Amino acid sequence: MSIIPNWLHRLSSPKNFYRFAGIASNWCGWIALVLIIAGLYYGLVDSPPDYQQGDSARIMYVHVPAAWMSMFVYVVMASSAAVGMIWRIKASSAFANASAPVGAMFTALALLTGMLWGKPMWGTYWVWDARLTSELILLFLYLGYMALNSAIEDRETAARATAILALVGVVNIPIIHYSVEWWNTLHQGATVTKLDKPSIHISMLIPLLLMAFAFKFYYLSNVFRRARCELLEREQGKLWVRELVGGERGE
Amino acid sequence: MNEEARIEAVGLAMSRNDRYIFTDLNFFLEAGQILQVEGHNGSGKTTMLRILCGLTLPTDGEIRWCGENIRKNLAEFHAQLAYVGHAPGIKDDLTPLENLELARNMDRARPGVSGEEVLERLQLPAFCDDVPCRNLSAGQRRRVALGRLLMLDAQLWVLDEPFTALDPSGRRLVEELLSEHAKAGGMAVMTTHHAVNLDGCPVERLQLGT
Amino acid sequence: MNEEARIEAVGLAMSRNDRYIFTDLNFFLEAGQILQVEGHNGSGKTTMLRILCGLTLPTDGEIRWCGENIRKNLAEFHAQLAYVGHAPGIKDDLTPLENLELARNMDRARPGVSGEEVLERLQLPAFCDDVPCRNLSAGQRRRVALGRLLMLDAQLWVLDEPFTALDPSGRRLVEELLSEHAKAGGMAVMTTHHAVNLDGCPVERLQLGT
Amino acid sequence: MSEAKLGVAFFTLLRRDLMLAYRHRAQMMNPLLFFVIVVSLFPLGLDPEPELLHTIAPGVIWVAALLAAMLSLDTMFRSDFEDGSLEQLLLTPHPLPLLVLAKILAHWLVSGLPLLLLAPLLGMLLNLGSEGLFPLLATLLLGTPILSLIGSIGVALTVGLRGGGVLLSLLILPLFIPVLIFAAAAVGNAEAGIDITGQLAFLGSLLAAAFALAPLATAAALRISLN
Amino acid sequence: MSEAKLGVAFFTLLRRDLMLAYRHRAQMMNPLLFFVIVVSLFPLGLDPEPELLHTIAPGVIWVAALLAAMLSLDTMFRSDFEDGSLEQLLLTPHPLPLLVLAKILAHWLVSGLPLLLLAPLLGMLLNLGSEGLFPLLATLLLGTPILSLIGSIGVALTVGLRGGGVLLSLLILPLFIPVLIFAAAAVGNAEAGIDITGQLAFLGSLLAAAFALAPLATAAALRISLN
Ligand code: HEM
Ligand SMILES: Nc1ncnc2c1ncn2[C@@H]1O[C@H](COP(=O)(O)OP(=O)(O)OP(=O)(O)O)[C@@H](O)[C@H]1O
Ligand SMILES: Nc1ncnc2c1ncn2[C@@H]1O[C@H](COP(=O)(O)OP(=O)(O)OP(=O)(O)O)[C@@H](O)[C@H]1O
Ligand SMILES: [Mg+2]
Ligand SMILES: [Mg+2]
Repeated sequence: MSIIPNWLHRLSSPKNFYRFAGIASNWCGWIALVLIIAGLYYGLVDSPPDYQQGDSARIMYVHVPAAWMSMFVYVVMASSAAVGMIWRIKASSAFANASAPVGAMFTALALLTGMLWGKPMWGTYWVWDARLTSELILLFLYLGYMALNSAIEDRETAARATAILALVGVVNIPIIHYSVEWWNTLHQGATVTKLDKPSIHISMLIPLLLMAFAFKFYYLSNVFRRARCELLEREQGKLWVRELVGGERGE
Repeated sequence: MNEEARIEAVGLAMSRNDRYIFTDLNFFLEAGQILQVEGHNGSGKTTMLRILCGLTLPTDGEIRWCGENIRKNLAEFHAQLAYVGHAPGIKDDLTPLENLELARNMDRARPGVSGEEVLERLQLPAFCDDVPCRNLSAGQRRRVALGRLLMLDAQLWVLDEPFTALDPSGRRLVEELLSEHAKAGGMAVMTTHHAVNLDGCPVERLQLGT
Repeated sequence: MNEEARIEAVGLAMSRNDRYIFTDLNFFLEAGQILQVEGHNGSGKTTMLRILCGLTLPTDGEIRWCGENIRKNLAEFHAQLAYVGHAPGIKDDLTPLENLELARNMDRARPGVSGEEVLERLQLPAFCDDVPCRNLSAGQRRRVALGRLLMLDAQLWVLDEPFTALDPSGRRLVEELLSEHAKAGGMAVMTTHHAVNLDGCPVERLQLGT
Repeated sequence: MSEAKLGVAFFTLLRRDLMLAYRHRAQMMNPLLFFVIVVSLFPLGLDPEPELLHTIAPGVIWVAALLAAMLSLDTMFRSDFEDGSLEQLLLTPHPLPLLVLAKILAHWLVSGLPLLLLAPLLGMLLNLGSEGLFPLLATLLLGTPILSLIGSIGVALTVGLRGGGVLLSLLILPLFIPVLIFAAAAVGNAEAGIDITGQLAFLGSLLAAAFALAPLATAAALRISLN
Repeated sequence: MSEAKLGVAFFTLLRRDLMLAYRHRAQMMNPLLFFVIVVSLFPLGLDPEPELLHTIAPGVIWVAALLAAMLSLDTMFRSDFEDGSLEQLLLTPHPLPLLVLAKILAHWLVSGLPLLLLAPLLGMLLNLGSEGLFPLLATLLLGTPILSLIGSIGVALTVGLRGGGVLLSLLILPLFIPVLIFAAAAVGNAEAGIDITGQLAFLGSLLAAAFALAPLATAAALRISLN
């Protein structure tokens, strides 16, 4: 236990986490809303059409952030599941469980927008190249995580089992990222995330980054809300929950 | 056997699906003692035995072997342990003798004991020697599972309802084994809904779920 | 219930792997009687009960219900039968109540008995009502399995070690059920390695494998 | 004196199996997901040229449907066998073939029907033309119940055996092969503009025969397995 | 005082699993036969043109190997779990990952190795060229142990669950996909005369990583499943 800093330990008690998550969820929600509006404005109205792809390139402002999020959420989910398993912190496992559906949604969104974009660009909705496929695998990993989680009855056992699965699945993340280099594919190479100098015009970069942050905050807001629900359910017998529920009923 | 051996449960609590089965359970057992865990159906006896073996993690509290938490050195603790649970732990496709040899090789064997001797002690009929265990009756399989106690050099026996499916002669056999084990300085924790009668050995009792 | 009911085993013999477990077994049972099958482990009790139910085909001989070979009209015989074997026959994913309702709808139900009443009679704790059976303890599951006897309108009960895993109060419950059943004109065949004590009802005994 | 009613028993059993499937919603999705995964494995293992995919699409989809059906078959009687429910089923006063039919129907509703709903999507992924889509659905509609019916015989025979899963595949895959050949050929032909009523009629009569015979065979096999 | 010997335990366990497989020789053949059947389904489901078969041969053989491995995985811990042998394994004084490794090794010897022996024959059936044969064997030699190793994690996670079979496929098929892609691509490239040392090196390092990590993950998963 001494490995965990004291403040984290206090925060990770279900009761404190519940309260913190409530506040954080609201704040993140509002920030996300503002960023999305700004991002959409710059992206759809204020930025120039792509010199090659025309207006269809604007789908990028959803596709790219969603694709980034799909990988980011998985890493977050896996790490917090691992923390939850090793130190038996309920809040951490609840956070991981809450991340899975959100991550799956982002993955589905990346796939869907990618497919829509692919039709004008490559002339087909779907090709079996490495990046597209590994992204599809990511979706399966999320679904597998959720399936395993719901197949095990005992919550504590479920948390530990899914943590192992999540950790094993992390292997897929570098594969997704480097797939464009390892295989010659149709998909775009890194344009934004290149280390030296992004090969993208600044007027497109700004809305892209705005949307990326908007998605992050949306994710946080959503995941905190779900984690709260799960904690309430798991701790339903505990005193603090009964006080809370009783208090809200106005007793 | 180690005269100083001692197993101890400290502040044990267990919740299943957010309902506590038992809380703050404390007891200890020393060399030569036998503990019978009692309690109505669903009082948590099986759960407690599995925690004692280190198979299940308790929600709270710990088990100590010779004063040290068993999680610290699980391997050493398991070298001292023989467990016979609800499931027999024998392979249905192997003969009784092969099963016993297997148990011996996988764990710390009792020196100078052969599988044949053990089979004899268990009073299995002769034809069972080359019959796979799946063709044995419930009580015969139980006897093979109990054979593990004789094959292993374990100081602590943990037995979950060892009398299940045994006929009167089988029950007497288990009682004999238990009292011999206690006299030799071993210790045993067991659950059963029946009265046990170990000649000369006192049996401690632990009541769960009152 | 049918006062004339009578089950009869005629010249029963059974071989497993070319070894006879029993040969030329004859007995009968009439309304209101209870038969306890005894014998050492492996003497063929379980096998005999399964033959009696029509689950296993005997090597020789036949079972007669009211004078007629059960193979002639298996459906009618099964309508009179309730069997509780080694396996509980309940679905782990359903709650106890759902399991009882299932048993009722699949077979000939006892009129005017509700699942809730039966559960109460079985003394399951209240929280068990909405818990799937897989989360129950060994004895609690056994009780649910025995609930079938109360849900069905069967004249013949066949019970294989019904006392397994039950605590003393559970054993008393089964004894009560048995004596009520006998008094109402039912009949029962059971195996157990323990003494049964049905107040006022005589228990016939059949010794196997002597 | 009360009577045991066959209709009640049939629907109770059907409802029970559907309810058990629903309790494990996540697992109910599994054959489906498996279907999707297998179909997507092929383009991975092969060179993903649209032309090639187009050619192999009907075969791949049908092989995947077959494997998905087979995997889900395994659970049809196994859990009932292990917890003793199967014994109890044999001891009810109702004709066993009809009870078996209820279980087969439940199996098809849970694992066969959803394949039908998913097939158009997968067809699209594999570049199956739109002329092939309707025949694909028609063959799946006729073919998947055959898989459940024939499969049940195999499961009933292997239910008491260790490692039954693989043995099962071995017993029933050969029986599935005629279905596979005709169905895949029908889809291919339809794409090429050839008439396929003959093949559909063959599948239909196969279905009728399986419907009439499989429950009887399965019931007999169950009695033997439990002996 | 006697000592428990790790080496003895490792080989006892290995021998036990091999012996159990041998006792059920018929079942031992099953993954193999399944492999053969799946491979032969394809020429049935598709138009059996030599040119087409030739193109899809590596992919089909590898997909079949993958499915065969997956089906046989299911039995890896299940029977041990059901009869309580797994509990006893956890209660020996030996490090669990090493015991798990013995079981994985046994699994590979029984279900992976035979595929290697059979592959040349099937390659011939599917018109695989002789330049492709050696790479096919090399990828199978490197790849099938990976399937056993990674698969063991999935089995360990699902061993106590109902309907584990399909859930298992869902969990591990995605993890098998990289193996499939690289292996099938290697065989295809070799036939086209392209250098494949890169792909083989990738498979080799995947094997090394799986060898080092999978037993640990499996052991942890088993402890959780038995909790
Ligand atoms: C279903 C189809 C598609 C899928 C599954 C997909 C998936 C992905 C993924 C996972 C990433 C993140 C990669 C990383 O950060 O390492 C990504 C990034 C990107 N995608 Fe797609 N994509 C699809 C179609 C398309 C299409 C049609 C285009 C446009 C021609 C496109 C353009 C991009 C761009 C420009 C990036 C940003 C690259 C970077 O800077 O990292 N994608 N996509
Ligand atoms: N499937 C089988 N195949 C071969 N032999 C069997 C089979 N089942 C049981 N036997 C043999 O038949 C004999 C009787 O078995 P049965 O299970 O009927 O005994 P039982 O009287 O119920 O014993 P117990 O008191 O141990 O439950 C045993 O010796 C057993 O070896
Ligand atoms: N896996 C599980 N998940 C949830 N609850 C469980 C689980 N296993 C047991 N329980 C619950 O824990 C309680 C104790 O079960 P346990 O099996 O330890 O009882 P027991 O004392 O051994 O009873 P018996 O005498 O019937 O064997 C029971 O009320 C049961 O409902
Ligand atoms: Mg118990
Ligand atoms: Mg018996």
